[in-house]
Amino acid sequence: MQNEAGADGLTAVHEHHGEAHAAHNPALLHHFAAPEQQRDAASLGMWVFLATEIMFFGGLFCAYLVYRRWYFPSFAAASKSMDAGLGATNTAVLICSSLTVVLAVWAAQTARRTLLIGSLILTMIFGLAFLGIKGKEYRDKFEEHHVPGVSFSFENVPVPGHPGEYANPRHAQIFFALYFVMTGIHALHMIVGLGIFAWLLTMSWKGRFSPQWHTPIEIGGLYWHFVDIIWIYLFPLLYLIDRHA
Amino acid sequence: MQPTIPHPMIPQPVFPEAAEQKNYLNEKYGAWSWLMTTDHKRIALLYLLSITFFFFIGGFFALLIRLELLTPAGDLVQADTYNKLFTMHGMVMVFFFLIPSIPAVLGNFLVPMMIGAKDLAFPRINLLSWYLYIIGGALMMHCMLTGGVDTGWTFYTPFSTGFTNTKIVEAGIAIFIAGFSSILTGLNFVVTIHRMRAPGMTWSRLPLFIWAHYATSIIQLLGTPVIAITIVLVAAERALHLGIFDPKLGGDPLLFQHLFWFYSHPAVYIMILPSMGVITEIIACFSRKRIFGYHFVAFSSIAIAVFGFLVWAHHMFVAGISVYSALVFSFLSYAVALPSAIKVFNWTATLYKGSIHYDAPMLYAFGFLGLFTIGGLTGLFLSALGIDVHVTDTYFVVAHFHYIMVGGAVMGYLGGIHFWWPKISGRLYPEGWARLAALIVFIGFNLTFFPQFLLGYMGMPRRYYDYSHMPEFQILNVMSTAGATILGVGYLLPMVYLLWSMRRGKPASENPWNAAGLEWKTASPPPTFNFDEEPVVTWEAYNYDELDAPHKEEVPVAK
Amino acid sequence: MLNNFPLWPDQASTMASRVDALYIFLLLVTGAMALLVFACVAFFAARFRHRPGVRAEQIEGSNALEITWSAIPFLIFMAIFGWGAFVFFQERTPPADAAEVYVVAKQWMWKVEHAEGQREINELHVPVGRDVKLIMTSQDVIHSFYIPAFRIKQDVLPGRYTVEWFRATKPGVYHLFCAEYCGTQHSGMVGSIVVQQPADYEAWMNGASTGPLSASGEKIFAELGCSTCHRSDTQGRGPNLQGVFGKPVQLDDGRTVTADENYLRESILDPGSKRVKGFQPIMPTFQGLVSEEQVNDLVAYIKAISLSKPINGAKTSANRAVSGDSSDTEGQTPPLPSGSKVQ
Amino acid sequence: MSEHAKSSPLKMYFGIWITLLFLTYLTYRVAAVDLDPFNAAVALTIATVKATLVALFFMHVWHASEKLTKLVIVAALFFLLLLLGLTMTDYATRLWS
Ligand code: HEA
Ligand code: HEA
Ligand code: HEC
Ligand code: CUA
Ligand SMILES: [Cu+2]
Repeated sequence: MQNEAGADGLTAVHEHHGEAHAAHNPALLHHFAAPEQQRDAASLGMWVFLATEIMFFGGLFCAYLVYRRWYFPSFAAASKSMDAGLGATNTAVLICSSLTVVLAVWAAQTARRTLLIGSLILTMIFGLAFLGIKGKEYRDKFEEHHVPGVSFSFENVPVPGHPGEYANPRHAQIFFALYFVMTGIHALHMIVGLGIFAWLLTMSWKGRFSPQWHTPIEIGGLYWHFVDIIWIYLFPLLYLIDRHA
Repeated sequence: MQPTIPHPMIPQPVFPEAAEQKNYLNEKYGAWSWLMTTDHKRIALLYLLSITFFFFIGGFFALLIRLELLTPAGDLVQADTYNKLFTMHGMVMVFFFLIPSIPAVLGNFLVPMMIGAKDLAFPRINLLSWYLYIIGGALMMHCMLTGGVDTGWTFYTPFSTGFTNTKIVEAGIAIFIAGFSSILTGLNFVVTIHRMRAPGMTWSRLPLFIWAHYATSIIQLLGTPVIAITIVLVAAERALHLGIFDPKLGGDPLLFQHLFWFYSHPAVYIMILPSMGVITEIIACFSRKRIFGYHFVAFSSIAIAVFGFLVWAHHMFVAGISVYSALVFSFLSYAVALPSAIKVFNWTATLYKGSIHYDAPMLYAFGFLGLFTIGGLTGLFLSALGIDVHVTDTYFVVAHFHYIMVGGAVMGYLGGIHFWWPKISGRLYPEGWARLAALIVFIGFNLTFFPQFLLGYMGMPRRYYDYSHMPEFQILNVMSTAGATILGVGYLLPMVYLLWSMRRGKPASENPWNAAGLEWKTASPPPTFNFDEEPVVTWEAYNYDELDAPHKEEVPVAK
Repeated sequence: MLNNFPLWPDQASTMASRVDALYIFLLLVTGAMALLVFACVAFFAARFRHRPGVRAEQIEGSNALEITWSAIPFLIFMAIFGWGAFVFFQERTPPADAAEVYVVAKQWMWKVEHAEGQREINELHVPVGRDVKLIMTSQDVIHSFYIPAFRIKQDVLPGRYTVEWFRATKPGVYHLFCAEYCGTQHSGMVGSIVVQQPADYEAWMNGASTGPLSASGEKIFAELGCSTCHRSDTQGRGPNLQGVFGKPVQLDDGRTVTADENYLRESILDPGSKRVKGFQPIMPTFQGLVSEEQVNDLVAYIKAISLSKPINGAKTSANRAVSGDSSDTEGQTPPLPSGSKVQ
Repeated sequence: MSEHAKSSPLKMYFGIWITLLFLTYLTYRVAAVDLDPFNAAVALTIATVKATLVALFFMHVWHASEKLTKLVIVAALFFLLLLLGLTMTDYATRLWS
């Protein structure tokens, strides 16, 4: 562990790592000088990671934008075939989960163990509910043959607001392709989030967090909120194209 | 403390006075201590090994390409094999060699030391990113050994999604994973540079190497995710025929190109910026001078990173984009060339009134200057719309990017490896051999790639395995192949003598070049946490005037 | 085939000398810049090499210099950009009266159809001094139609037309390359461009021909039942197609588009995506029912009935011009081919 | 980031939560109203308001973050706009389709 000698007289005994801080904070890694530095690094790290996530979804939004401009009537028709009620419900579910996340962070800051654990459990329940509803929507789409591929069928679906006009199945298929990729990747993020929260829950259960140190809850929360924000955009983009009429 | 069992992989000290020193190399022994290490310096060495491996794989493919092109007829390999060769050559060289090369090896090793930190901000993530690289690399190897891919490294649709039956998805996943590794490296650098600087290490005291890596990280962070999602779409399209890139199903194949180049153009700056950082350090040290126009060089790195995102469609001038769009992207391409020009001029000005030493790293730096300038200037040809129409997809382009990537980036990488070798290994490399290698690489390189400019303007298309319809191209191709063999020797030489020096080289002092920079203020090789006490920086970057102050002895630089 | 100057490609089109001029300008400018940089580096490296006892002189930098060496290159860059854009504009703007040739690319061959009906594979015959516009599409993947001696290249995409044009200036046989990687035999997708004197060209032209494309188009038009809806009076359920080509079309969603080749193509293969104002969406899609060549024929036919008043596909504007019928001086017909006009 | 010196922020959290739910309902209902060209704009504006609320208050960008966090967000959005915007220079000006 210890480096006794440099090449020259600069040598000094390296302060044994962590011991001084270990009393408050067993989690301080010893390449950090202070807990604040460690927490700031973690939080910046998560923000930077979220920036990469924006670009990750950005590629999909780009594809979506291109085809929505091109194939607007079919996109509108396809969007209309979605169950916007379920979509809105899911949005509400995620918003509730964001509330419980923020409560969890607050509980950790103020050392409210029961609230902390309760909020984390609620968050996970909301997350599972979201995935359940999503699963049902996927099943519906499957049954309606709206899943792109050989069995895809979208014949004679009228274009909203244009009587007598029908969606082009090929264009609608692109909509559904984007729908499944976008929501699928979003759901994947939810599943990862659930994993993170399961871990946070065990940590909280074991009493690892304190008002001095609860960085994992904070940055886990940032991640969860971000996934929520993505959905906030996916909902109108996928479910609410030209719904009137 | 573990018992010190000598390990065959690790050079054992030959000199008694060195035997007592503990450093990152000899602190722990055994394969496990390497595979589980979170020490950024050890991870850098893990990368060094794996990247060298992939460089030789890629180089091996290059040699086969060149052998095939020795004669006009397609006689050495089959057409499909050739197509796989250049595809795998490009993919390996780009994604598994050049993109990780300097950041993951030298950057990993030096970024914390240069800013006075004990390690990167997230050492375990750093290890994870090496493992991701290895998993991606293993997948790539598996893919190559079981058939490979034949789309070119650019994966153009609809060929890749509907017309080839090679292992696109597997190669895609390999690149996806390697991309993740690249993102994590960038993330670690950004956070480390923001959060872990030693007291007194202000932004304008940062070595320009750090600025270059900071700019590189921006690209890695914001560009790589886009290629990742593009790969996902290609894989999905291929598996399920979604139609997103398939014109038969209403999709647009050009959308793929937009998304691909949105990453892959900035990616070329991932390859060159770190190399520019290395060159800056070398030029300052071997001219014993502060870099001319420090702030301009620093900000030009950031400018390259940002402008680099504005020019991607210059790869698509004849692809069918709108004329208006082509004009915009051509214009912006010149905007990104400007910061590169600023760098070249400032390096040149740094030499003025310097005290210039001709050690091997400096020879590589000279090589870089010359070849990067030629490569960059030919980039100006390509971004001139009228000319690109003629030379796009010909050997002119091949020559352009090899001048920058091999002549520029790889030269910089080799220069950096030599420059910091004493720090990394604690040994000096043999100077005479190193100078010879630099010379051979330079000559071999020009012989290989200069003829390709001529070939390109004459009209030889790239990715052609058989040119029997145009035998007039043969002479230049023969020159190119001859050059490539010389180049291969030039690359093998450093392998040999650097390995040799790990055991036999003279032990290096703390600061053999009398160079500025915190990394030289600790032992060679450094202790595990880099510094025995946290450094406090009270001096400006490149304080060569102080280092060379007359009251000190003249420090021998050349050996 | 090689010019007397080796290492330099033939100059065989009007574009070649323009591109070469810009290229030479760039060689000179960048060569001068490179020489300047290299000379400075070499001079400084020699002049200021390390001498014992002589210390480097520290120089912080100079804003004036920085501005100079940013501004001057920038101006040079803008000159290059402007010139490059200018040449590009010419490359991308086919003269309105160019003779038309349809090109269908497929792995790994070029199928060429002259408007007059001559079909060729991996070869293209053109007369000297005549503007030729290539209307290209691909049956499978992306290819690229590249003629180095003409300095032109254009990717050929599936699902739409791309266009390039040239005017050959020197008789001879030139390389045709596929420049976009397209699979196994990409390097075998090569051919020749045969540039002939107008007289030779006409002799070649009068060889075997299946009749003009527009004539085949007319036949297909009738066979597929297009004519049941598209009639030359106002009674049809579809719009009258006479005179539609090249004109603005009012769409149902309020947009106005110009009826170019791509529009016609899309109207046949994907009628729903751009619907003409005032018509019902009843036109069936012909995607999958017609080959690329048949689409080309239909497009040629619709263009023919747009450009010349009498609708008898046998005599199209393009056809007339090539056969040297100089009596037609209307704006939309191509100029005379004339060997003497070689530049 | 954490500001435990302040009094309980719970009220604010619940207020934001209610607002978000309301906006969700609003966007759902307004989609059924024909605003002809403005439906998409309204939906996206509401989404942006919601996203901003989540970022500012739930992710503590408003109260507790340093400038750097804001810079990271702005930078990411800027590059996203570059991707979308510059791609559109092509798609919006193509003569075909
Ligand atoms: C490290 C890699 C790297 C770097 C740094 C660059 C840098 C540049 N590249 Fe290059 N490029 C590639 C790697 C790289 N490129 C690759 C791999 C491809 C092909 C991909 C494929 O298709 O497979 C490619 C292809 C490519 C194309 C597309 C060609 C085609 O396919 O048709 C274009 C077109 O504009 C281009 C332009 C440029 C420009 C303008 C720069 C500029 O950044 C250069 C700036 C530098 C200078 C200009 C030199 C120094 C300046 C001076 C000394 C100033 C003085 C000069 C004057 C005043 C004239 N490059
Ligand atoms: C970092 C990037 C990088 C590097 C370093 C190189 C290095 C080299 N490249 Fe490559 N190249 C690319 C990136 C790179 N290339 C890319 C992106 C493409 C485009 C691919 C595509 O079209 O999709 C390309 C394409 C490409 C082509 C065009 C193929 C074609 O279009 O048909 C050619 C042809 O000459 C070529 C040659 C070379 C040569 C001679 C080297 C030399 O510098 C290599 C020298 C190294 C060695 C010679 C290794 C020495 C090792 C030994 C001698 C040991 C033998 C090996 C074993 C025992 C395993 N490259
Ligand atoms: C069942 C009737 C019907 C048949 C058969 C039909 N069309 Fe049409 N076509 C229409 C209608 C109606 C429109 C206008 C609405 C639209 O654009 O979709 C139209 C529009 C067009 C247009 C665009 C015209 C313009 O003015 O811009 C073209 C070109 C065209 N058709 C070509 C063809 C060809 C070629 C065929 C045969 C292969 C064909 N059509 C067969 C009904 C038909
Ligand atoms: Cu067709 Cu290459
Ligand atoms: Cu580029």
